[in-house]
Amino acid sequence: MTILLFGVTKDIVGSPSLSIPTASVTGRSIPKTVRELRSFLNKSYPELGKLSSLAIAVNNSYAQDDEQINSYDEIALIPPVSGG
Amino acid sequence: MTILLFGVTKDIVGSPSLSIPTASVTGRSIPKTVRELRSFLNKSYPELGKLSSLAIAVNNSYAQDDEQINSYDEIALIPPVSGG
Amino acid sequence: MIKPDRFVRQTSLSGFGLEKQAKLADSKVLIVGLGGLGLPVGQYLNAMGVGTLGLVDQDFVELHNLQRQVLYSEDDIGKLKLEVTSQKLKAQNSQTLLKCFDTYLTKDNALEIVKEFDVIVDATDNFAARYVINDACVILNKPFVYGALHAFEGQVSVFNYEDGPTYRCLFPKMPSPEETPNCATNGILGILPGIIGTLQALETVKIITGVGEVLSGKLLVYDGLLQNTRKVSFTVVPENKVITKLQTDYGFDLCESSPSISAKDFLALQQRKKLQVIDVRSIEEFNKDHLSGSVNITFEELKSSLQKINFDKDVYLLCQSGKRSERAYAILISLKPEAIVYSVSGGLNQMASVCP
Amino acid sequence: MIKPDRFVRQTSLSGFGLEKQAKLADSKVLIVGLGGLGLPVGQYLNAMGVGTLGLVDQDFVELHNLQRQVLYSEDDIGKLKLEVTSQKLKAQNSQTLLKCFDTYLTKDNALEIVKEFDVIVDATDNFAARYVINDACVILNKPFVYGALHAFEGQVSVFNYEDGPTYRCLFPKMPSPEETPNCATNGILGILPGIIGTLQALETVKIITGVGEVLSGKLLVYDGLLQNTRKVSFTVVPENKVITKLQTDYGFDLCESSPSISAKDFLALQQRKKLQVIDVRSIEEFNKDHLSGSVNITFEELKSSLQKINFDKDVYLLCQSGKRSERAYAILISLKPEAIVYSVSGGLNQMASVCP
Repeated sequence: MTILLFGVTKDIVGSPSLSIPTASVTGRSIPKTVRELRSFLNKSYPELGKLSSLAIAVNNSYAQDDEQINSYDEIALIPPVSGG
Repeated sequence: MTILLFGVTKDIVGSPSLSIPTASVTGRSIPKTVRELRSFLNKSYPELGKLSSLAIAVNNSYAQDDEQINSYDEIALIPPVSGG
Repeated sequence: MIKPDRFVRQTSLSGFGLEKQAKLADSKVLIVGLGGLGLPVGQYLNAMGVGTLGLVDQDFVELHNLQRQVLYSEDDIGKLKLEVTSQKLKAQNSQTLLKCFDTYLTKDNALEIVKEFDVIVDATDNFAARYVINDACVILNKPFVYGALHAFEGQVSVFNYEDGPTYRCLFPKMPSPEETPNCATNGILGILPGIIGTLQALETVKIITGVGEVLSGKLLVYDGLLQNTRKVSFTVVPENKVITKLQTDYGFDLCESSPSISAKDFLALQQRKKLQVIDVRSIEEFNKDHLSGSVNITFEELKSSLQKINFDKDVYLLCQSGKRSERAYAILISLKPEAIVYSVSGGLNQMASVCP
Repeated sequence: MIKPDRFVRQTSLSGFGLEKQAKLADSKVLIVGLGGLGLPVGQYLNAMGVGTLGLVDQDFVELHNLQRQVLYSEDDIGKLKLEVTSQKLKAQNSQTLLKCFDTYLTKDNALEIVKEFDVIVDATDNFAARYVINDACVILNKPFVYGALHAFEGQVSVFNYEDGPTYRCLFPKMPSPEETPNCATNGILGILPGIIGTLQALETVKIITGVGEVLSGKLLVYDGLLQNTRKVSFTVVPENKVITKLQTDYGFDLCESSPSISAKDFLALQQRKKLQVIDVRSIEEFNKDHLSGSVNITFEELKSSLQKINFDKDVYLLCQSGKRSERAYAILISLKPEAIVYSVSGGLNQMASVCP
């Protein structure tokens, strides 16, 4: 599962995208909803967890936390940006 | 088959897109290649035939005349534009 | 009376014409912020024939603005952005009615200012202002055109357009200053505000004239490095369409304003160590009353008196209300970019209220 | 020496920094055309710190330019675009080396001008110039940044970048003047060149600095009405990468130039009917030699002598070389937008060669 990163999330992760394993080779649970994805990301990158408004888009639609996700979806993390 | 129109082709046809029948209900032949599409368009809109450089994009790639097309393809007519 | 020839390229444009041109002439657009985003918005809307343009900013032009704020020249450094912009827009199109607001948009003045306009353009550089604009627009039922930047990226959308979603439907809570770097610590490629600002101007024209499809319910995310554009759709969260009053506090994180120190912090600091305080008021004002230990270099003689200032030490600039000292800041920092300079905000007036 | 503070927003930008800033300072960019596209390109590249900017244009500012050519003010009407632009860019950034070419880019001068620069920006408004630029860039092995407009749409690409395809790989043959309307008959929404021009400036910066991915082999097609961007990929047609010399003829269809009449056509017309001919040269020049039946109103007294001209009839403006008459055209048409005015191109000099 590839996640595209925008704004400060790109700076936090240090790359424009992020791969998440889709099969549990490590025994860790695989995110199956947006909520689980958020929790997965917060564990891997605690700085992401601090963002009070972080929109997650699934296939170019704003996704609610209980929306299901799978490996075919295109996922993007979109935080607000403030520069002008 | 829907064809997206840009630049002067939009002005010639008078609309931003154009539908071409994909089944021969009228007995007329259906364009199966870019070349046949050009000839189909030139018959319907002689002004299009006068354009000396008209790029045809199939699924966002520039298409050569012998490229096959089918009803699932996204087709766009892109002429050069000159304004500045 | 619009001279027919001036807008001929628009009035002869099929799908635009005299009818849409007249709508532009009748419209009132407020541009909040005269920085990287606000300047292209202002230049193009003014050129295209928007009848009334409101301009809100209280900042001064600084050297490091010039890398992306293309309306400003080197000669404008130290001048009020509002003055420079209104003067240049006037020269560009004398028919536009310009309404100047020499202030930042805050919770205290937002409703009063916003209510006069049909469309608001958010060209600010900080979250506090963006949430104030959102809330004021929701209260007053005005559409606003959002644009914002981060490094090589930008975002554009039209919020609160008719029944469409708002900024809070996308980003419900205002980020704290700690969680997101502000523009002073993070860079911006100079061309980015030009790209995003011109897209904002186009959306403004579409709202006014009804041509095309307004970018409502869609966030355009632009990545300049790859020249990629994506549109993320989002919907109304009903509670965000119901705002009846502004919050009592939106925080404060103006990026482009000078490093200023509050009168209170300044006084506290002064008790602990001897500060280099430069009072930029006139000699008469200084003689009447001044802070003990402060040195008088009037604003006018500042540029030619640099040798009187010790730039190895921090410099604290002081005046009566904080305005001249802010302007003096812009001048000093342009001439001595490595110097550490503060402007005491609110000046002696504020100090009097802090320290009775 | 670059002042460190000036570009701090770029030098502090992760992924840009001092290294890329130095590349900008070392680069030489040629901007062909100072109209809707060329002005934002020039303003932003100048702001961002491109070291050398070449400017090519021979046109004068006219009232109807102001709707989209935002660097120009009402006071600039009738002035040479090249003069106004170079003066304003100088004020904006005194460190840029400006190289001015008071000409249109043609087959006769293109190779000579283009060869001095690293990147060429095609900001012209006609096919002839675009094909000249393409061919000159292929011959000299220079990348060029293409931008072009039609109503609410625009196109951007980088041609001839390293081994990438050229303009002719996409559009092999130059359209004839009849098949495609030119910009004088078709409109342009004023903001469109701002959007496309800023995208061109970004691509120029990417070529120079190597940041991001250059838009080579891809045509960006922008639809402002729907805020849609599509990228069409295309590949090299090998024969188009091999051009050894310019064509002998590229036609001529400058959109932004004044309605001018060739000396030959003018003489032919004059034989058939009595024309109102205004000679805008000085009294001395006029007294020495003039066309029978022509009236002398010097360029300097034109504005205050409108009552001497019958605007119910067509007006033919004449001077020695065609330059003052073109400038006079710009002034007249601004003051009397409904008038029918022609400038006799090449002036009396040209007439002498036509009519021995």
